[in-house]
Amino acid sequence: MPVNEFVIRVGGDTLEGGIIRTGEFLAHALARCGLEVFTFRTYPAEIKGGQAMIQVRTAEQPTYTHGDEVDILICFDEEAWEIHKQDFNPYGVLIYDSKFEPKNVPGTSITYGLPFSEIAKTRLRNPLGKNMVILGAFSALFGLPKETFEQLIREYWGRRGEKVVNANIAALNEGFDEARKFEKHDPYRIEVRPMSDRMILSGNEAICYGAIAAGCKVFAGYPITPASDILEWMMEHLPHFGGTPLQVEDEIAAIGAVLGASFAGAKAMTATSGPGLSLMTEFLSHAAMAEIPCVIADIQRAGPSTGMPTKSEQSDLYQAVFGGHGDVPRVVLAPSTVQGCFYVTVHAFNLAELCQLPVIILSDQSLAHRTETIAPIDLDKLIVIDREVYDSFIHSGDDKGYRRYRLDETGISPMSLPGQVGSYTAEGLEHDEFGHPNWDPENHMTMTEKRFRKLELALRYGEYYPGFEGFRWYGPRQADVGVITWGSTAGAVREASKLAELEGISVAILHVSMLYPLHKEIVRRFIISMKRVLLPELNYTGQFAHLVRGETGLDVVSYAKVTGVPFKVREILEAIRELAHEVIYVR
Amino acid sequence: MPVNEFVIRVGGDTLEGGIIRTGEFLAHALARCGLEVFTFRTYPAEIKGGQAMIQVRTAEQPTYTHGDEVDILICFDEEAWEIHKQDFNPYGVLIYDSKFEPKNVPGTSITYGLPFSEIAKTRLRNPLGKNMVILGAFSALFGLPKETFEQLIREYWGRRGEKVVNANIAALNEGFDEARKFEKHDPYRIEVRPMSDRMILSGNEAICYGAIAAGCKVFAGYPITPASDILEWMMEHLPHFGGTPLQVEDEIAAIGAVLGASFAGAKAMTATSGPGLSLMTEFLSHAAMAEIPCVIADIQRAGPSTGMPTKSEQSDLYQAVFGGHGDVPRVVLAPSTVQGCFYVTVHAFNLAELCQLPVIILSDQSLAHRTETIAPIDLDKLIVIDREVYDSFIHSGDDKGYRRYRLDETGISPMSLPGQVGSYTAEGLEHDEFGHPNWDPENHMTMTEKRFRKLELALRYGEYYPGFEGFRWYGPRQADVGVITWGSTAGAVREASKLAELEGISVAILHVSMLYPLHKEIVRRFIISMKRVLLPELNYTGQFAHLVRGETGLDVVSYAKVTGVPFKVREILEAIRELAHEVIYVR
Amino acid sequence: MAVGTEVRERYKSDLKPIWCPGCGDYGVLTATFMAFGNLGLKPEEVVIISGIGCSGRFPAFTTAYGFHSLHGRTMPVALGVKAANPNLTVIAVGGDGDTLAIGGNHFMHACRRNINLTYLLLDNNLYALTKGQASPTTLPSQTTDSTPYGSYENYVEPCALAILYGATFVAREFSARARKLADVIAQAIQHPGFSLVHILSPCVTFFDTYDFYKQQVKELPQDYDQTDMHLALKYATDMEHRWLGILYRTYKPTFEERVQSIKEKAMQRYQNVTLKDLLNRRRV
Amino acid sequence: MAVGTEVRERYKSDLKPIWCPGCGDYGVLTATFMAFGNLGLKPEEVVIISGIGCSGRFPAFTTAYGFHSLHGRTMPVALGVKAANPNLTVIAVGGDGDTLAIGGNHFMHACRRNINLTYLLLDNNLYALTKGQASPTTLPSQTTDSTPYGSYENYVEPCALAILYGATFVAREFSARARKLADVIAQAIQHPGFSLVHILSPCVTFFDTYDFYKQQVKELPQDYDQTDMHLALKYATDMEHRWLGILYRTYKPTFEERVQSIKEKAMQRYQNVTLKDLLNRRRV
Ligand SMILES: Cc1ncc(C[n+]2csc(CCOP(=O)(O)OP(=O)(O)O)c2C)c(N)n1
Ligand SMILES: Cc1ncc(C[n+]2csc(CCOP(=O)(O)OP(=O)(O)O)c2C)c(N)n1
Ligand code: SF4
Ligand code: SF4
Ligand SMILES: [Mg+2]
Ligand SMILES: [Mg+2]
Repeated sequence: MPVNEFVIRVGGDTLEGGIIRTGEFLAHALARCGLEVFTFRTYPAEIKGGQAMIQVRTAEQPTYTHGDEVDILICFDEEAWEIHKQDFNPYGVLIYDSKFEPKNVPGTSITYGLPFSEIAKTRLRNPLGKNMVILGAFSALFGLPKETFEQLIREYWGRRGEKVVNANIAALNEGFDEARKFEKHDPYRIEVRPMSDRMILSGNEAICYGAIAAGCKVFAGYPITPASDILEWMMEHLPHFGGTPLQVEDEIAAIGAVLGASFAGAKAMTATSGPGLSLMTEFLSHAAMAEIPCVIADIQRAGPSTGMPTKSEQSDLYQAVFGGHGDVPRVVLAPSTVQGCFYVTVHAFNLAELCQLPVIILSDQSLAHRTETIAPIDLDKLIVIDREVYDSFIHSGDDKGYRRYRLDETGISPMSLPGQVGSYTAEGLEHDEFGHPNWDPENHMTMTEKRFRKLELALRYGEYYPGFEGFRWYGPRQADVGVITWGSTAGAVREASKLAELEGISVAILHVSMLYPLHKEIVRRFIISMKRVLLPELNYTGQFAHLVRGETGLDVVSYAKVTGVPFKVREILEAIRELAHEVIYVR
Repeated sequence: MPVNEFVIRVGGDTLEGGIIRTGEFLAHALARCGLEVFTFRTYPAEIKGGQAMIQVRTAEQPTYTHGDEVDILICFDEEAWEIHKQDFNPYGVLIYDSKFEPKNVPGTSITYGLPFSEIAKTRLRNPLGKNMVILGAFSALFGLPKETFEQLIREYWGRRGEKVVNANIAALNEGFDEARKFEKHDPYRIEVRPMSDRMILSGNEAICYGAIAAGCKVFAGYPITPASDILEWMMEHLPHFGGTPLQVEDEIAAIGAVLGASFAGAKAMTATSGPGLSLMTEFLSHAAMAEIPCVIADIQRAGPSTGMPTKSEQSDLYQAVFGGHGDVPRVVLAPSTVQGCFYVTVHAFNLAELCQLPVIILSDQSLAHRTETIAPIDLDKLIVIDREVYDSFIHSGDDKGYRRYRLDETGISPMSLPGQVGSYTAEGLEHDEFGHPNWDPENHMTMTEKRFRKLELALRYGEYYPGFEGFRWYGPRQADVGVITWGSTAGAVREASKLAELEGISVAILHVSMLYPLHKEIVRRFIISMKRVLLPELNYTGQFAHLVRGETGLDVVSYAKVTGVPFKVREILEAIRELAHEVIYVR
Repeated sequence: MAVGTEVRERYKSDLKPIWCPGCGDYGVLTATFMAFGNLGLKPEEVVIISGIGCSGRFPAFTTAYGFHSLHGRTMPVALGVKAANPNLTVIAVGGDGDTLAIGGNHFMHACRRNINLTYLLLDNNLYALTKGQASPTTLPSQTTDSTPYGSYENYVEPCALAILYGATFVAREFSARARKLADVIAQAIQHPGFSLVHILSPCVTFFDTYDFYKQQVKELPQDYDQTDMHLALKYATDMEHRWLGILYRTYKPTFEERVQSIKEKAMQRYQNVTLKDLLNRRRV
Repeated sequence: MAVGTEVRERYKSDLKPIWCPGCGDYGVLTATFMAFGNLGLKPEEVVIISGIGCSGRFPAFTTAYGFHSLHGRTMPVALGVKAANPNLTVIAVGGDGDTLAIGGNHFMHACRRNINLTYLLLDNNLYALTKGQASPTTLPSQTTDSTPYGSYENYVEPCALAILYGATFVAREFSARARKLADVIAQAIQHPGFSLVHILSPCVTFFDTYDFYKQQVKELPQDYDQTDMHLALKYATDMEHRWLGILYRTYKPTFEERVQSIKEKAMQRYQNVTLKDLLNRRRV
């Protein structure tokens, strides 16, 4: 819809600078017009140079994806046009630097060629001001109030002094004036709406805030794309919250430090991506055995191996759920929105502390670095759970001394903290209730059962703490097509199923956030209630589909894609249509 | 059966010394009597001291397990009796050191108390001679020719000189004479049979021989129970076969060196156990991406974490099949007999070289350290496959130069070796046919497909090279109870199903050796041909059961056990009976 | 050499050590109890972190808190413990394989951070728990189960490494001299910063070095200057004698102190900003 | 500084480097081509093994064989390559993070094995590819994206470490001096044993050190004794100046020679025993 509901994309070579910032300013300005925004970005492989892009979708109600098709495309250079034209709405608007002439532009579209670089370089003598020129032009063309940009400029560059601010405002005005020379032919327009109270955040930022909200006191990490910004945020902010952030020598050290800190009583976390998660495998197994709470955020990127570090994929699920030698209980959670990143992180800490085991958060590059406008987070309503600490008074009556691995009904044993009476050895060898190494056959069976019993509590966690939804069923109880979805793919699934409904297809969604342990009964019920079940995910082996089959013994249709970019809504819609067609066909 | 068909167990504290050796001598002597033997052993946690035991089963035809019940129990001390009495056949024979008086001996059994230590210490002044005293007694009691032991003593101690040999023969005679004083009441007897040509080997030894037979030229490893003896064998023997063995600084270095060696053209392998396998995760993913052949033998022990290093388990399957970030193609094979260890290793190299990917062998502690009499290995009949090496003459006609990752139909591209024309970079980033980093969406999809296409060839491998059976179906095409089995559990399953048949139960077995990729169609067919399907395995999470469900979408009944010791035949028989009963019940 | 029964009562757990009779590690355990006793440490304020090996079983034989971690990974765990609670007395126990083979990198980084902890390196010149393979401190003269033709790698000297890495207290002792060892351990615990005690602790089962070391060890000269780094490197790397005593001692800000100062800087930069404030700043 | 076109043609691949304009790594690439040219190496007999980082992209820009391994894991791969084919000329390329953070342990063990290879350490005092976090060689004066309040860890000096670990050729150079660098690389390749070339290679994007190093570097004195290990340690650890040139050179048996001698011993012990013979010995 041309008023307030469209998709903008900015693309160009990073050597030019400012591509991503242009999009960010746009997103913030649109949000200040009372609109909802949802962004998506891709980076080049190179540090300097190479094509980057940012896409900004704006709407009056929250959306679930950044949109399939680009309505307003802003190209800094010819290569950008060549790359992005395939996603360009033929009835859309192309804004380009008139230093080049875009080829094969659909005749149905509207184009505005402006000499951005020329203006910035010669008129303004401020080559870096180019992005502000573009924003000025945007303001003139689509009616986004110029003052909103001015305000943002002041906030962003205020600290750098009046001169910098003025130079940018000058660039803004120059672009504004230049664009006013065009006669507007296109239908796209921004109309300011009443402001509702919202925040604008990225997925990785939300994880950081979630960790602080949950009481994280030690963070240990090693830089890796696309998780490095979590480390950087923690290095900057954890100290003033009284915590200690650690940049360590590798990911093995990161998880080791997290376990040491947790053992000593601090809530602790690490964040990484695939290669780092793989390196943590041995310690993951140790955390499960020694029953040490910990949180691992895995921001997935395209694999295997070094793969495509700046591209998105959902292919670490196998490693998250099955990685580790021996029988390794753990909890795996997947957020699918920026808001979800916050809450899932809080619940990850809660589950780790409650069940005394490792909890893995599976986010991904697209979710990590997209920004969304979200409802404000009410910290006062958060539920934060601390582990059950051993208290020699309350838990006394045990004449044989403190039993760290006491065989309680839930499998959870109160934990003693260094400094207090109740010393024991956290043990990676199989052990008895006291933690003493013990290799009796029956003991191993009993202790393994104990460790897995905790997963039952994890499954019921959502019932006790209603803020957390391990799964959510959208749509009818029975339908022709059911779609099971997880992680960042859920957004495209929700939009696609809405479109499918409009086409008259009967469709339901099961969105699973707790991937392991799996709510088997629910998943089972969902599968048998649907004529056909689709499971789209961004990996080749159909990892969650495999998990679902393995846990339920029921079949689903896997829709696997590995291109490094999220699903388009239309791809999923197409798959739903096909299944619906099959259902009709076999009737 | 009391003649030639029974189970002997020797137990005692290792501080006394010689427990395991007593069993080994027994096994060799029985084999020389023309009998088949099958041994099993357990070690203490301590380096010195603690209870060890060795069990020797003897029979006229090959058996598949070491036997559930002990017919002849030899106890060095009271603790041994206390530990082993639970497995003692109440109609069996107990031989014990008369320095103690065993309590609660079943009245139905026969006991012989002999003063072993006394004889060795005071009569022979040779405390270490105790085990020979016992063997002498065994000879006298059960008719195993004393000369056989004498011969073994000469072979074993010959290098140490006449004096040592004579001292041991003296001990043997002393035991023989002492035991002759007993009147024999028990029915057990050895009768010498005509010798057939056989070898006696352990599982780990068979892996070493298999590697050499396959042409392994570089081995890299790090000590870890129960895989260290493979490293030690390689350090001793690989050099005189012209290869280079490496003891490196950790398991990451081990797999890294293996990949480097393979890249440079050598067939290469590492051996480890769970913790080491976990550490190899990141490189596993690299091997898959860069398409480098390699073999990893994982000798499973009880986990998770350090677990129970000397105990047996089948719980690294998840890690072997699913470990690694991203979509990681690999082949996973599991031997189930000592002979299987040899052939599976040869085929592991063949598959690695053929498909240019990592191949994991899943053995376990019980299989690694048991000895069996097996049919001689005919090296001349072995099929050994080498990788397809790039040849600029044969593969020329490619005007753009050498394409390391050429998109051929099978997914397999000829590999160039350093030193020859055809240089390229082995790449862990996603890449195009030339190996150049490439992050195009379509390229990632195409290359991922290429890497997984190789698994189709792996599946068909057995058809081309008939020496290898990826699976084997025993029994009828349709049955009330089907049992799917893998690894060292297969022996107990085969014995149990024979017993079940005798009881009139209709039962079939699907023994799977290629766990991944899975012969889905076969497994599917097996499952739907059986009324109920049992899947017993030594892990808690039912790992292969999960894999079978995940790959076929069909359900099986998982029978999981984690006690650190192999299944007993009777446990599996019981489970088969139960399922058979259910089948009848629901009819 | 015996420990006072009082001390033994206080620090010795009722788990019986699984070490072989005569193992050097007993001497280290005893000396550690003595050092604890002399310093009057409360067992519950001590955390002993070990790796995997015969040496790795150490913590469970004491009444202190223990963390039996992974092979080679004592240092990351110790770093985490100290980050969470800098008031604890942290002792790390590592074998030569633990410390210098699989764990060599963490060892370096722990030293360079100058974490305030004491590292007891129980060096028996081989991998004992896996039954006698070569380690980085295996002697050139030694053959092992994994090096039947001798080793093709050079000996690695841990004291010199620690000094170069930035450890601020580096000593060598012999487990047969439990009283001296106890004294050095006590000093190491008291030292603010990373302290390494390299302990020659023979494995009687796989390669008994008691006699060899009795011949080879020598106390540092009376006038030895503990603060001279290059002198310390020379003495540390001398393979003719194995010099016993405190090879090197210096004072640098500890990890804990530096973390503290970073916290102060952050407080200054962000004042009393709360999470709520930060979230509010992200309001549209 | 330019390379002869002939040399460039021979060693330069047609993959365009993705490095930022002005990056120090270009100088290293050029110098490496010159060294190859001077030694007349055949590209197909050279294997260049890299880790992950800006530096890690090095091999693909040459016509030699390349192995783009994992972050920190160049040394295990190089060991394997050399074990399989000791005749190859092996060059390892590692960043400071690669070599001293995640890969520190492999670096130590490669040195102590004295593998005959050349290690080019491209030191830009930070993690460049992940956009500017602190590394073990981050300077005390530097703040980075991951250390906004400054670092709490000490600088690690790679040359001194390599010397102590057992490397037999240790040099330092500056990527701005491509001709000198080319000469040192050529000598390093010719040296039999582990040779480290520590190269100050500025990252112009995240922390441009060209001017800083231009001030700080200094050539080793004329009468400098390359064979004196403790002297070399002193010069290497001097942080006032960064001394350029060959800091240390000695000759010890290489890994390859030792493997050869082990093979000979094994042959002697086992003569011409075949696998068939071994299997026959296991007949009942
Ligand atoms: C990742 C991993 N690799 C290997 C092992 C097997 N392992 C256990 S102890 C040990 C070596 C012990 O040597 P050291 O550290 O010197 O200790 P010691 O037994 O001599 O006291 C090894 C290799 C393991 N537990 N974990
Ligand atoms: C296991 C693992 N952890 C983290 C990363 C992310 N990563 C890529 S390059 C790099 C650091 C690069 O620094 P350096 O080695 O100094 O090389 P430079 O980029 O400076 O040349 C890191 C941490 C990775 N690829 N793999
Ligand atoms: S094997 Fe050696 S190190 Fe281990 S307990 Fe026995 S003597 Fe001590
Ligand atoms: S980021 Fe730095 S190291 Fe990387 S290419 Fe650019 S200048 Fe070179
Ligand atoms: Mg040791
Ligand atoms: Mg760097």
